[in-house]
Amino acid sequence: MNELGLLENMLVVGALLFGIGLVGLCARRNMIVMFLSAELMLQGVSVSLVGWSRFHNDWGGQMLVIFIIAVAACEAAIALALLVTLFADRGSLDVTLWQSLREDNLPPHVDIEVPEPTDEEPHWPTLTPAGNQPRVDAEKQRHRTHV
Amino acid sequence: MMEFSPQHLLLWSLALPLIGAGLICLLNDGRPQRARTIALVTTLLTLLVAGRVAFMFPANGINLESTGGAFALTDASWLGKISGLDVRFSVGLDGLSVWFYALSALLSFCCVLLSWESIHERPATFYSLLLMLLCGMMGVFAARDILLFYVFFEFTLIPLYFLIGIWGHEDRNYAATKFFLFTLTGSVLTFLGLLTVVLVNFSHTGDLTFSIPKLTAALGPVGGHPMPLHLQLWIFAALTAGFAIKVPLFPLHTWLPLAHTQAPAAGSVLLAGVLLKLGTYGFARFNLPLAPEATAWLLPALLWISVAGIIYGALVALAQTDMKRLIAYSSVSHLGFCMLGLFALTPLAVQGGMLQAVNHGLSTGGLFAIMGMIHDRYHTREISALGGLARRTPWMALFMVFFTFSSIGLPGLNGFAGEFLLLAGMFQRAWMTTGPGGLGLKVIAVLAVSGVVLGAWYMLWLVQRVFFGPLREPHGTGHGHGSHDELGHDLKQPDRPLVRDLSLREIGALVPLAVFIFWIGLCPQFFLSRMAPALQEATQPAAAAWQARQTNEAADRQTALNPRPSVPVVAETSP
Amino acid sequence: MNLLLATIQETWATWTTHWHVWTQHVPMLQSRLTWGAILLALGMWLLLPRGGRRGRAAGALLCVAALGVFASRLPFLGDWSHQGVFWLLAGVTVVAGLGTISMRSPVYCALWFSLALLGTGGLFLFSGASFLGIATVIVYAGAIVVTFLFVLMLAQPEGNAYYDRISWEAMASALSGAVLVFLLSVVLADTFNSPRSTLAAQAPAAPALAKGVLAPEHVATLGGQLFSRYLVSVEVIGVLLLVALVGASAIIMLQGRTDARGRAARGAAEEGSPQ
Amino acid sequence: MSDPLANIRTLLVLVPALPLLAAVVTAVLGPRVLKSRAHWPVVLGLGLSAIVALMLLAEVNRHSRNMAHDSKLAATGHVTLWRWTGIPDVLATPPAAAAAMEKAHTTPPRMLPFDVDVTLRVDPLTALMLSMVTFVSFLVAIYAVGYMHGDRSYWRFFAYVGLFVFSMTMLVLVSNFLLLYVFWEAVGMCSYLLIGFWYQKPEAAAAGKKAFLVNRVGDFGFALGIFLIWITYGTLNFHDTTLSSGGVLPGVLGQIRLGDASLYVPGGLATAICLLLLVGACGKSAQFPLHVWLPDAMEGPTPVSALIHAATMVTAGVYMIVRCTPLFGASPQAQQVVAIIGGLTALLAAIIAVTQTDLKRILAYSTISQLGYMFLGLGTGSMLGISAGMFHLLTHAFFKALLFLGAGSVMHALGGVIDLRQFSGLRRKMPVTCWTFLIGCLALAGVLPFAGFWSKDRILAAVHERAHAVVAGYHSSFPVYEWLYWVAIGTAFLTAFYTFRAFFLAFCGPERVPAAAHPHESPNTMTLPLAILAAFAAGIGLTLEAGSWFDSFLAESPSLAALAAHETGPAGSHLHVAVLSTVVVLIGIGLAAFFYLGERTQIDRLAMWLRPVYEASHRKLWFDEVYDLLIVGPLRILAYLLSLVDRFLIDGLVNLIGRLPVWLGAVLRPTQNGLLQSYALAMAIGVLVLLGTLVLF
Repeated sequence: MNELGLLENMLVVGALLFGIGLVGLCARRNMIVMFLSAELMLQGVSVSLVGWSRFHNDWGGQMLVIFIIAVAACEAAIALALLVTLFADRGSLDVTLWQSLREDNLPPHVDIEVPEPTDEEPHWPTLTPAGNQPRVDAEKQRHRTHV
Repeated sequence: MMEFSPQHLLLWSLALPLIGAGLICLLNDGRPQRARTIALVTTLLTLLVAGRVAFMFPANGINLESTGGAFALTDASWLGKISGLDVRFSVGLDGLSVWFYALSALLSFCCVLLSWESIHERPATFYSLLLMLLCGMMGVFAARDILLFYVFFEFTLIPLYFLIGIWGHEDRNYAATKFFLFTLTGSVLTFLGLLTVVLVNFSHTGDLTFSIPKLTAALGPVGGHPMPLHLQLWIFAALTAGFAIKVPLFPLHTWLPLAHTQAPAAGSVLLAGVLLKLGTYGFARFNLPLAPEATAWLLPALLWISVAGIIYGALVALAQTDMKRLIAYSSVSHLGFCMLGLFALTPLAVQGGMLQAVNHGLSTGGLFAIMGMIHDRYHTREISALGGLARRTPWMALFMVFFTFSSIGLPGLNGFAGEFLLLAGMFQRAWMTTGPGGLGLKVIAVLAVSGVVLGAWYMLWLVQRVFFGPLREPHGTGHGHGSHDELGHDLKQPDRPLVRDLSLREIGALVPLAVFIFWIGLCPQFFLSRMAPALQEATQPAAAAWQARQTNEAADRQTALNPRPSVPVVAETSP
Repeated sequence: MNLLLATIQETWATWTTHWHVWTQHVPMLQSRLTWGAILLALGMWLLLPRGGRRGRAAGALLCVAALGVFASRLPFLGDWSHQGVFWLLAGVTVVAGLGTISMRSPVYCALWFSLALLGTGGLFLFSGASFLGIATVIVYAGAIVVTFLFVLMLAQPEGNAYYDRISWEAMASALSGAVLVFLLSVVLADTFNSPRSTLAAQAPAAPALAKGVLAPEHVATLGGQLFSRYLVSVEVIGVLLLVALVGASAIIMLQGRTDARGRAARGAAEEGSPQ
Repeated sequence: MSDPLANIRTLLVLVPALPLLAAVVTAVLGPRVLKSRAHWPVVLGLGLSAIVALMLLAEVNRHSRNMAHDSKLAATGHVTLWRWTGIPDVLATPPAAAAAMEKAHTTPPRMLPFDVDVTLRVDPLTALMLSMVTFVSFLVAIYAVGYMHGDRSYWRFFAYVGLFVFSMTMLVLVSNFLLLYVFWEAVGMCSYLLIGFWYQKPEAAAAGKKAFLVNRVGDFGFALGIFLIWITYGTLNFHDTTLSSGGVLPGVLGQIRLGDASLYVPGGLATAICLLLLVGACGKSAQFPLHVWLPDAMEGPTPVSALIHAATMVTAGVYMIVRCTPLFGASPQAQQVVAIIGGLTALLAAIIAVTQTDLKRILAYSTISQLGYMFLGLGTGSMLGISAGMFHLLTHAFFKALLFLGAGSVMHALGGVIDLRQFSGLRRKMPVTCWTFLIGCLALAGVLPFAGFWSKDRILAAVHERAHAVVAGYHSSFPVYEWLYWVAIGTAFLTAFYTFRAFFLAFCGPERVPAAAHPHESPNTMTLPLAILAAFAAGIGLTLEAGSWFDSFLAESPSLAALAAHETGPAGSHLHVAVLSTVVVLIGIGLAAFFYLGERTQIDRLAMWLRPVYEASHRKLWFDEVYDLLIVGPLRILAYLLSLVDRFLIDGLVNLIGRLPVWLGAVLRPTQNGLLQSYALAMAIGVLVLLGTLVLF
């Protein structure tokens, strides 16, 4: 196999993953998605490391990836614990809700337009009415998970 | 009695204030008595030690060849040779610094006496800061290593910042901040320039030395590695940034009136007396020897700036309504004289200029001290609020008139000696310069002399308004008009404490200044002979560079006027 | 048909000539990487959730095109079987990565992410780091992502929160990401293709690899290395994991206690954040 | 005695030392110990000093008789006390110095030092001045014992007077331009202090300041002149000095240079030097256009006016010009300017004096006018004119001091009132004052045998002679000196008129005094000096005129010896000048008697008739107003504007720069918006920029 070519290929893929992860980290507002993006960047780094490890015929790169995985696990543990806490605090995962570290006297960041939900109201399949329509518990319906 | 060597005395004089400051902090009981006594004893001892060193200083540079012109030299490795960074604890005096060094000790002693009763708040802090300031001032003049110099240079800022900021008058915070930022901004650039000098020397000689004499010797015209003109100009500009603000040269002076006005009396005295001299000293110590060609290149501009400062300072002083502000602007004018002397570059002018710097320390120091005494009594600085104080406080009036005469250069007192020498030197420079540049210099010389007239105007106006005329005192402190008996006792309200004339303590603070004012006025030779060799050495390169420029220009003109046949086209001559 | 092709070819040639003339002063514009980066930026910008539904398909197309541009720059791996497998894995990884950042529903994001992990794992396997490939899939996809999904279900009762439908500074983010990719690629291209490069000489020979990282007893060697040469690091990581465990527990346990205080304080402090 | 000059040297030092000692003693002991006896040290010191000065005069006289011509060019004796400065190698040897050094058989060195020695010297000119100064001040001090009696700062007055006499004697003794300048300013300072002696009067304080400042303006020119002298001649010493490198450095007024007039630089440079010196002299001697301070200076105590502002200090300018005669000799143009200034001042001051109503101010303007006469005499540039000027200086010192002291006596009697409109007919109440004042008036007006007649007549004669003489190197199409002669004659008329106007107004006519005053004759301490001065005013002119001692003695002065040697023979008879001036003076006195003796109705009609002239004279030709308008006002306005510029423009710029960081911070502050992602993005962009610069450039 063309080792040099393989290295370059791996590195380009690593770069792409890192870049994409960066975009996600900067642009997405859901904290969990941000976290995933960060992990994506880590993956990019891991790919590069493995590439170099092979090229240099050295275990160091792979070892580092192992440690990255371990650190990612730690991160995940802590971060998720924090996320749960934060969610319990605000009832939302929107990262822009936490902006109290801004400069004094600076107006808070407000989304200029909160777009109305563009997903149409769910069209539940309807049956031909027969008999009395059962009373739908609105509360229950709203809390029904859509996942 | 054990004979101390000058080296030891110099080190002691630097250490004593710090020891005193430490003692004050250790023994602080919150009341002024103990702190001020320690401060007085410390400054007195320092003054004696420093005075002893200064008067051991030999005239005409005798016996100083072995140490490169330095007296009482102590030279020890300081930061070690960390990667060849040869920063040394090198202190010693030479003709440039010796009188400033002594002046610092003298004025500090006066300042302690002056603040004796006017400081009630946090006296221990006040006096320990004062002593630290003293250490910084003496250190900066004694330092012979660039880094050491800079450390002391900046170190003087901090105590004064607190002195103004804590014990100042109504607008003290603004003044302290402005003073600090203004001077710091400049001095950072100065440091950059100094480091450049070190690195340039390093690139030539491979010796990463910070020693001032070594650098001046290596980069001077005789040392073999003079810097090219453009580099000199950059270095000159960088150094000037800090020193010109300290001096302060004309457009950079606005921190000064504010700081003087707001500072407590002791702060004003030291600021005017010593700290402004750091600028003059810095110019003589660094700018002229390190960048002689740049100095020569910029000479007309520098002289114009100086003379603009003289006239401008005097005129603005004339329009002031606040006594301390007036004297602050007079400082701008006087320092313009000093710089004019320094930049005129003739031996006479340079010596006159440096002598004038010392003189200004004495006379303006005295004036600020008196302003402090007036403020202690009347709590005002408004000229219009006061009048005829000579009647109430004849001794104060006597000293005021005396210091005023000294300040306006009355012959027989110190101001005259400096002014006359430097103006004569300036005249010499102007009249020796032929060609188109000469006219400008002549105008400068004449304008500078006219500054003496203006100087007399505003100072005498101040004396007339405040000390002469019918008695006028602000409400609350003084007494109504026309209700005094012959001796000035108040007839209407006998229960009020009468404003007292100078106490013995206050007279004691002023008399040492007066003694030196007389001494310098009557026999300046004593002082000049000690500073002359070092000054000559420092300014000679720049003077020579100016002379060379003159010669070149004259030759160019000659060529332009009489084109020789062998040179068919005379190119436009470029300097 | 040939005529058409010829015409197209000619037109293309004409236009490329023109293009080269126009852009000769800006050599950067002549580089494929530049265009790849531009396409990638545009594509990601369109892909990111931004409220409306416009152009996500176009975004996806642009992104794929950009990836193609980048791929076209890549060197050949030696034989087509290898190359095909690599492209497949790499394509899956990168596309899944794009999916991760562009889905509105965080759950989908997580799923895409796990796909990306699978791809990465595949790449690891492809490069001969078989242990890592397996470990990535097991630990990441198997454990971490699943934990994420749990949390999502805990914290996200409703599928499409408004903040999942908008992005923060989509343009700038996409651009900076693309520029990053571009710069890295430029560096790589320079490094690998410059005549002065000494990398080619350092490339490992197959026999050496066979005794090194591609040794048959891969996991054993790795384990041996791990517990000999990297023992200290392993211990440190072990401690780190323990600390993280304790920390996570502590955070959750303290939450209840600080909750009441936090709410009370927030009522006063938070003045005007959205919602 | 081995050294014939030892005597002279001792006396020389004693003359200034005694007043200084007296001043110090008074200042130290005055306020606590001596109190109302504070005058004793000063009176004693001045008396001794006067005796010493007279002894010195005699000694110098004896000595100079026995000298050969060449040695006359050196000062009779000098003493070097200490070295003020000695800065080696500061001035490239100027050609004028080099030429003179070659003359003295010295190879000119490349560089000259700046040596200033505190050297005292004496010659006939100095000795005359010293005698006059110490003697008049002694009399004035005695007078002041009575006049200042009971003042709360009694001791301070005498300390100042002692200091003044010290400075004045030093001024005429020193042998160096720099030190001349030193004491030039020192007497100015004493004048400032004494004018402002009653500092509680705002007018006095203002007048002191004005005097100092106007003098400073003069000193400004003087200093420039000194600098020019230094640069031209390479030294500031009057006497020849020995260089440390060996050889002689010829002094500006030293033996070598005086021996050869060609060693003085001629042409524009000489004119510039002389004119600048003249500016200094104008300041000190209150000549046009710097005369404005002298009338205001009358706010000081009257003895001070008599001593400083009439007899001694104001003559320093005359002394200086006489001292610098060789310099002026090199520039006929400058001499002509001196004459013009003198003549103009004499006339203008006389015109102003005619309408003043304040007795002291009349005398002040008359002082200015008489000083103008002296300048006129000096401006002729002939030995005759110069000795006439010095002669007038001497006589004027006596009769003007007499007049001032008389005016002081009147003030003393009337409780400080000096306005002629408020009193008249004091003849009976104050007979001594009246008669001595009359003698003074006769002397001032120049009536035959009184002192003023002789000296003024000689000045007129000198001007007349100059107008008709042919002087080498001087050509003028305009008969300047002819005109000046007629100006001087006119001034003589005016002098007689205003002098007797004042006398008639004060002492004749109906007896009328202010309500609160109880006029009485002054005590003996005051009338005794009056009597002595009156004797001198009456007799000294004739005494000195009788022999030609004064001329020949004065001609022994080094500065004048060369000039005197050139003038052939004694001055011719000038009977017609004397007759003319006497006639004019008598007309003046007659007119004064016509207008002011008796009903005094004619004068008002005359004033109405000559309204513009009267106004101009009464308003002192608007000098103060013009100066206020042209110089003081604009400078004040400029100062005010500059202070605004300072506060708002310069400080504003500084503050603007100071605000820049704040504004920059305000601009950048929104980036700290607390949004995690903005930070992340910023970080990413930062990394990209770094990477980009690294990769692309």
